[in-house]
Amino acid sequence: MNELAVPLNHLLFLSGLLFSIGMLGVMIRRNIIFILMSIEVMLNACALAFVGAGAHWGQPDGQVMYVMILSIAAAEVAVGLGLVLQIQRRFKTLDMDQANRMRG
Amino acid sequence: MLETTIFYISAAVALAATILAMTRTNAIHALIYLIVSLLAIAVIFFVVGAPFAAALEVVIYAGAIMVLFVFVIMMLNLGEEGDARERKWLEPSIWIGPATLSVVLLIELIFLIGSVEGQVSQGVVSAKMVGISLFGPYVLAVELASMLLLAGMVGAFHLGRRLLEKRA
Amino acid sequence: MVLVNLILILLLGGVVAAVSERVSSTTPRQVALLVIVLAFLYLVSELSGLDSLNQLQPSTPNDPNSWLIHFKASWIPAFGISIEFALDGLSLLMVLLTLVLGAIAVSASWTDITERHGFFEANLLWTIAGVLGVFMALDLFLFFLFWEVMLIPMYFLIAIWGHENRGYAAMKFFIFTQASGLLMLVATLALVAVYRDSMGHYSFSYFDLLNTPMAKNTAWWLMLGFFVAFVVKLPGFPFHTWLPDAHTQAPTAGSVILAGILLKTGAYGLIRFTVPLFPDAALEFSNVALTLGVAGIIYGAVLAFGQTDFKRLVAYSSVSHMGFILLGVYAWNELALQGAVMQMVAHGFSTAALFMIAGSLQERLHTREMPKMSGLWQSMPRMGAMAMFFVLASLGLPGLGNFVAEFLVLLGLFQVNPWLTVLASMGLITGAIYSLMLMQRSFQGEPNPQLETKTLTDFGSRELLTMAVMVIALVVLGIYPQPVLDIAQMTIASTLKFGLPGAMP
Amino acid sequence: MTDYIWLIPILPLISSITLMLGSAYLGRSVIATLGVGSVGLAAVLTGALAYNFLHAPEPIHVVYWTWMQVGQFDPSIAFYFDGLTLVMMSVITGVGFLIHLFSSEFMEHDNSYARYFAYLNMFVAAMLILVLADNLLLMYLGWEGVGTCSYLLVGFWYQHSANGRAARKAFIVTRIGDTAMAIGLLVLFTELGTLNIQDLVAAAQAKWQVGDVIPLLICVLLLAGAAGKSAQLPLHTWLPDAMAGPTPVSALIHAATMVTAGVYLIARTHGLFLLSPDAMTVVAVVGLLTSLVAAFTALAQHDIKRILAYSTISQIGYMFLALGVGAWTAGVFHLMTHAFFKALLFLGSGAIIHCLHHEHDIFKMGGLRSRMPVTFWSFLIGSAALAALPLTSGFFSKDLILLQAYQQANIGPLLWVGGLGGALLTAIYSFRLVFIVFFGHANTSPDREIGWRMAIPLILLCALSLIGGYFSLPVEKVFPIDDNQHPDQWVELVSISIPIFGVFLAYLLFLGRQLDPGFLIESASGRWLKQFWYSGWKIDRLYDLALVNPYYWIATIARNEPVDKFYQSIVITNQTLNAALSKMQTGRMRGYIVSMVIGLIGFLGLSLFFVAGAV
Repeated sequence: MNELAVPLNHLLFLSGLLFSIGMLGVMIRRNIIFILMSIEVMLNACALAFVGAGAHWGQPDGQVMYVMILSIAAAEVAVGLGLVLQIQRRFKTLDMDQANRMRG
Repeated sequence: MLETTIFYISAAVALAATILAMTRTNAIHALIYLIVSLLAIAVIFFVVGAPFAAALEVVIYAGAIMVLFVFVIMMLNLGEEGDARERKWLEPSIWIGPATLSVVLLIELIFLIGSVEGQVSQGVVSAKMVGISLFGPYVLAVELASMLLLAGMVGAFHLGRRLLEKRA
Repeated sequence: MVLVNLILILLLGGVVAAVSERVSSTTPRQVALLVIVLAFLYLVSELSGLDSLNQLQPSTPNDPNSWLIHFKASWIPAFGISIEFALDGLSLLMVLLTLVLGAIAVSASWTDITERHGFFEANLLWTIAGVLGVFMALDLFLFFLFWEVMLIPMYFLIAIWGHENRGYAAMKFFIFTQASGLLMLVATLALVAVYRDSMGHYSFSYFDLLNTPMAKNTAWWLMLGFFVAFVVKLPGFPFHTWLPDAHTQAPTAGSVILAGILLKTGAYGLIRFTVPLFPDAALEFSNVALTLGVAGIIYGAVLAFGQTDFKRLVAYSSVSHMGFILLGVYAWNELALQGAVMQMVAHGFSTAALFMIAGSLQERLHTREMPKMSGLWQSMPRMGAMAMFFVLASLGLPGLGNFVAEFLVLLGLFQVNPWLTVLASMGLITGAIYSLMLMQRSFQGEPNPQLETKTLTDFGSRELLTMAVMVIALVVLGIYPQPVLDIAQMTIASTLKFGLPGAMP
Repeated sequence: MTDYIWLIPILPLISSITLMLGSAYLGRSVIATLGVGSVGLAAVLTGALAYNFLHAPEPIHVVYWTWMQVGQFDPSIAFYFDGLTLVMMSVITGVGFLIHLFSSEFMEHDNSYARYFAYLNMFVAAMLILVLADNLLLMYLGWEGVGTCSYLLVGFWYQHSANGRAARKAFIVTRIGDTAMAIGLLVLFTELGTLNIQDLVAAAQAKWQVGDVIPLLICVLLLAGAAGKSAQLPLHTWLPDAMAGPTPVSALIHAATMVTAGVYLIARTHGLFLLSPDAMTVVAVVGLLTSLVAAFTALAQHDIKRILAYSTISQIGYMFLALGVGAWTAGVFHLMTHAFFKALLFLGSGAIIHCLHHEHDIFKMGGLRSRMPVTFWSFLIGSAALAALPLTSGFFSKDLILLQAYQQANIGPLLWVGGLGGALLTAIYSFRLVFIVFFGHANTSPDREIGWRMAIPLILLCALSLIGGYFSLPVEKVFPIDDNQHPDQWVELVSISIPIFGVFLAYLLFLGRQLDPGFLIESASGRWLKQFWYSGWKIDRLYDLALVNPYYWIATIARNEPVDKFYQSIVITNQTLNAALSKMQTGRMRGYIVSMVIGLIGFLGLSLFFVAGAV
């Protein structure tokens, strides 16, 4: 596979694109489930950048970071989905614009 | 060369699947596209010489985490009216502003990334190397990750349990 | 070790009092009284063993061995912080006053606390422990520690058991004293840094820091830091505004402790630290301080006259009386300092008694508003007579302690600044005006028909006994103050020489 | 021999404390016995002391303990006893005893019998300490002590707020004088290093020349104290109001003893005043003006006690006049005779008030001559002495004052003429009182005649008022001897005849009605003048406008703590900022995310900018 000829910046472009799309999703969606999904996309984009950079140097550190991101994503999803259930129960909606009890 | 081609194809699939996932009104459909996107990225991982990461991507991301989403969506039982509502929420007037911001950010990113030189691959980084690294210099990070997972577990349990008790 | 034990007795006593509520709701107050009496007896028995007390040698500030008791143990040697307690004449007087008024405070709230008895008495004891620490600690770090220790239980006393507007009052009290305490902390640290620069090692010990050489400008700013901290506590005009609220809202015991003892820590700090540590800067500053003192006397008196709330009136009278202390300290001669110390003791008793009367009235009438009182002498002659006595004491009737204090202050001040003395002596007139008004509005005048006079109970024997202690104390201070003067002289004679070298007679 | 001197003030003090503590447990007869007996015993002891002293007239100085000792400042609790002290003590314990006896009947039906005697005994004790003190600080103790007792007794019937107001006024107005006196003490100690009266006078005479400024300052300050206590201009306004107290209190405190404390103070420190002739002139002028102003005011009053109060002010004015012209002995002599006859008059008025259901207005009395003979005769004798009719005690003392005033170096004749005017007015108003109250037709009828406990003091005081003028005071060693020649015969003659003329005038005006001043009184200016005099020359009004109201006003506007406004402004600033910033917390998650993204773009932009800059 040594002949793989992908410039690193292409991979990073992909990662940036995915990140932007995920971020756009977080911004435009009101449903918390979609927001969570968008966050997954963003995390994944970051992970891609890490792995790509790690591959570039031929070092395992990028994948180590990937494992870390993975565990963060897992923990976040576990808690986040728990919260989704609570929000649905409390507010009878998943619309985050309605769940604004923290306003000052 | 083959790998290069596979990379670009997978990248296109990942992008397309992600965009579709982000724009669906039905949560399950969105989720399926998201899984596709994740699988495409797994392929990229494999191509760039990170088979361990690719395996994890498939097993944990696409396998475990997305299944969690599926369960929750099933529990919420959103139904048809949810679809309609989502559609209403996706008016252009709503997404134009954020989209502009995203584009600006993307342009900035591209500017920053554009200066990066070099190729991706220097060869396969095997699971063994990752393991040595994880339990060598990064052992503290592993501990931290384990704490984080524990906290996530406790939190999820706490939130879920209260829900169940109240229901009962 | 005696002094450490003394503080430990009170701290542990507080814990015991808190726990003892499990026995019954009346146990904590008995425990508290017992603990204070025990501490008092312990101190007295230890003191009676000291030869130096009988000779009353002046203690020199730079020689700890000349003090009555000195204790020093290493704590954080890297920064020169140690556990250093010492007792000289001034501290001894203040410690005794604290313990006596502590017992009085317990007695004053014997019945008016209805909930969380144990925690209440514990806070009371911890406050007292903190105050004792302040009066005895001679390591500036330790001093600051105790400064905070006395603050927090007091905050709880006001915030938990206070009256209708307690949250506001407690917060105000806390912010004022905390902010000023931080100034002091900064000044202390800077002082130690200056000391390190010239001596090469850290020390927080009072005895070391006394001789720190420093630039004039530095001394000025550091002095100001200490001054503000202590004047806020005193409280001197214009930093007094926390006092009326805190006093008014505090439970009776809280007011007694606050007025009787906590205010004195400010005066003590001025005498012990501000002037001796920065003699030149203090001298330069003395005209400002004296003016503030006079302003406080008159301002407090005028505002006291304008109040309708019994406790608020007494609180403003404290502001007025504390002005005399400020004058006494900054006149900085033997007469005036003796007067200031005397005022600390006498004011402790007279105001504590008035607050206790205010508390008793509130307990019986459920109001502190004087327009709702009037003519209470009719139904409560004993309380009226006591109120009359302490009102007369507070307006400076000769033969009672406050007069000795005020006259000595004026006499000392006259030698320094005659015109300010004339202004300050206006306080004698304005003091009479508000004091008599207090008496008129509450106890004299036509009995208020709206108060069901029959249900009002006069002072019982517990209250009378408490009052009697203070009456006797004030009378003795008034006609034979010499023992107190002699004990205070131990400190004053030496501090005087130390303070302003050759600056004043 | 004189070991028991401390007993004299202590006895009433002990009795007072006993009465305070035991008020709830003691019977009325016990209370009366204690209250009256302790003062009686003190009087007996004073008599014994007097006996000793007259045989061996040496001053006695007893030091009990050092009150406080701070550096140079070491006033003692110590008594100094000489002829002047003896005169004062005799008046205090003697007249005091009679008034106590009178009170025991007068106050018999009062609920607070014990409290009354406790205060009254306390007063006697404080007054004795005042006159016995060997230093000015101890004197100041007594000085404030009597002021306090006066406050307590004027406000004795505390249920009426008017009494409370009068009591407060008395205390605060005298306190103004007291404060001046306290400042005087500060000056004295700072200058001379002692407050012991004898040492102080000696030191002053050694240090200063006659006419120096500092003695003048000191004397003026002491005079201010004396004027406050003795109700002299401009601090006299409290005394008429102080009549709100029980009448025996007025007799004891506001006629016989406390108000003469100022006279005592000046007489006691006459060594200082001699150093400052200007101060003495001020004393004389203050005294004369006071006596005239008060006499005019007395002429227009209706209330029997207010008439007597103004007459007291006026008579003390005479004493000040005497002191001011250096007639020390005459001043003290008048103090003593005045104590006799004014106590008599007050007790007499007390008897009237007692028997007439607390009636104070003289125009509602009348014709009491036959119904209350004892009272009538005592009032007549008292008035005669007050008017200084020949052979009464008042005659001797007042005559002495007028003659010596005439001889004053600078403005002597002027003082004399003023004094004569005062004497004329005194005769008129005192007999106006007698004629209106005891003659004419009866408007009310007394419901009882007085009992023996009220009669005996009246009779004894009658006797003293008559023969008091023949006493010779044992004060020749205290005061410098006057070596004035006797003035011309005509001066004496005029001085004697003026009071007689005054009584005659009063007869014509108020009894015989041969002279009808109606047209004068009814004219506009006459009415205004009457109102002006009646209100005490509007001095109260003046003080209200100049001092009292502004003080109230300031206290009212300052009530809500102006200084705190500053701290409040800090609080308000914080709260406003808090409100403004918390508005940004909309609770909308997407909003937060958008703002985060904007921040991100900003930061990336910044880093881009710097990267570009670096390149």
